[in-house]
Amino acid sequence: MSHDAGVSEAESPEISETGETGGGFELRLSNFEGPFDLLLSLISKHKLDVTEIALAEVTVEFIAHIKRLPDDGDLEETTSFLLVAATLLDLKAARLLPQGDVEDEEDLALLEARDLLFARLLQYRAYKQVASLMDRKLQEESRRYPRAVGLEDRFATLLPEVLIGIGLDQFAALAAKAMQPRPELQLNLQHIHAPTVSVREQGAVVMDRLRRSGTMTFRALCGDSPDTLTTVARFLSLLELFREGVVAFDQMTPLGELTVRWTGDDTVDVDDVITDEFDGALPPEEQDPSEAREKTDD
Amino acid sequence: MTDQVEEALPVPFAALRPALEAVLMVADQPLDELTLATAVSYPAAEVAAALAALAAEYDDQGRGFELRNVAGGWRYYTREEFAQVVEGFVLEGQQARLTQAALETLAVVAYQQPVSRARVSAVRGVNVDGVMRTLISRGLVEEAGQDGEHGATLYRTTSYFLERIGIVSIDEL
Amino acid sequence: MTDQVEEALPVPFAALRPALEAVLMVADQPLDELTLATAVSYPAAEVAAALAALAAEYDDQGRGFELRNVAGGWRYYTREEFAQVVEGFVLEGQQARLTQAALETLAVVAYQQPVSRARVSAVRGVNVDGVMRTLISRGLVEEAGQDGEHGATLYRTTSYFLERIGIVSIDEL
Repeated sequence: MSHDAGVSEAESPEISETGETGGGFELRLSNFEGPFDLLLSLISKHKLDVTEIALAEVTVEFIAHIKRLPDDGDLEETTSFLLVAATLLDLKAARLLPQGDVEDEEDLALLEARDLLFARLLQYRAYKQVASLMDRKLQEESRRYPRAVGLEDRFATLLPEVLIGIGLDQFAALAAKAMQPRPELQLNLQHIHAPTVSVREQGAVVMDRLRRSGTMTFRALCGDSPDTLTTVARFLSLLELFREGVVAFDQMTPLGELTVRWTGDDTVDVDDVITDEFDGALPPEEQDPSEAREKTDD
Repeated sequence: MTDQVEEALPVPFAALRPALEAVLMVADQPLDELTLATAVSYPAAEVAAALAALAAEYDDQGRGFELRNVAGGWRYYTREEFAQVVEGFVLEGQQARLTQAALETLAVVAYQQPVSRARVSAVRGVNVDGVMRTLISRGLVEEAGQDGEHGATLYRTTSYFLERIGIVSIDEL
Repeated sequence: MTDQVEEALPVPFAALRPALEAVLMVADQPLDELTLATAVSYPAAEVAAALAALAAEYDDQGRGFELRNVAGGWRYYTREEFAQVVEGFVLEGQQARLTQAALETLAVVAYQQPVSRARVSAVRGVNVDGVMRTLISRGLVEEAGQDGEHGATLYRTTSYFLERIGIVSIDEL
């Protein structure tokens, strides 16, 4: 073996390094079968059990990986990651609050959310174990070959003459019906030329709306979002706003509607709270069209 | 049906096992005990015992083939350790390995059947439409009617799946 | 994987007979000694001796099958004394009329020939291995060489099929 720096000795099968980014460790999100898979992988990477502490430990990492969702991911997939992220954030936020500050009802809802997330994680983990058992059995079985040989001539000649039993027309109709393409899912090709979306710009949109409305659901905030990338950018900007303590999240049911509350004051400027951590060194771009459109909303 | 008392056993008593061997040798699919019992005109229970005895005999004698009950039917298979030697003589190529997504989806369907696509999606946390189509086209999963309440299509695993995984029934998993 | 000192015979010495049994169990046509010797990587003389020993063993044990060398090729046959049972079994399940699945598969082959089994499976949305075997055993479909690209076996309809459906050439379809 060479001592090439690109060769990772301790490469985990589930979490691999790309080695391309100078920063080092990067999860390839496309390797994961959805949010539960990612969450379980992170938890096992830290050699933790599925507990509340484990969830808290991996929350930041989980969210960090959301920004690596592939640009061509579909909205449904993106949403499933975001909803789990929202629940994780709720839990983390609740742990930081002093005991008395939490109202009973919210407290209960949160406990419910936590338990449901646990239940789903454990359920998913169980099926993952079954899947790997099935994989083993399938592999093993594929090494055994069933006997399926033609009949000995003496028996083959005993078979009665075949009766096809339908006319040529019916036969042709049967072929036509069998060869009819079954309905396939529509492929959405719009994502192929996804324009760059700036988290900062989307953050400005989000802030503006929240300032005026006070409280909005995440769904409403993204209702006019033209593509997945914009939805992700808005979600990421919310995370930054949350970090700066100018928004709060409510989610009554796990994976349910996420409500965002503006808790900052009017003096907060977008450039102060949203870093370009997500955007990198983006050239200043022209106004986001959705921002202009937004004026006529409501 | 017929008075089977003494009359017309096509297979003399001592010949039950070899008669089963002969029938199994020409079969191109798994045969259940009832079919075999009909073929050799013996009570199903005796046939079942004879099949188990034959399977054990082949194991004891270290034969290159084994007799296995898979997906509810008995069939000759080559023994696993000779896979490499046998491969060249088998028509169908090696089955492509299933992806992780396909395996997980299959696992959920196997344990929750009959089950809707939405339900499988909820367990896995991702959309399973494409994977489900793959599983159907590979004959591992099939439609199983509609959900009474929502009219959603339900899915179940096929007996081909049992055959592929080498078990008699889903309870074995 | 690991270098096995003596150059990795695919079949260890003790396993020569079972290895031959495994190959013969899945082979669709009689195999000559050279082919078998190549498959198991043993000298032809040793293979010939092993085959003869196996055949004698089956006779001694009164198996329902026998191993016979016919015109230079070795193949498993059912033993003569069970011919009646086997005949009954073969004819039992066989109906003159084709099943709907068989008809549909036949239709796809007829209109897309030459076509691979995988392609027919994809078109029909189900696994067609069993149905294809039925069509072949009924003489309606036959092999037609290999796909140049993937090496998959191709299939076409036979002249017997034309005869049964009452046309002279497939152009009439």
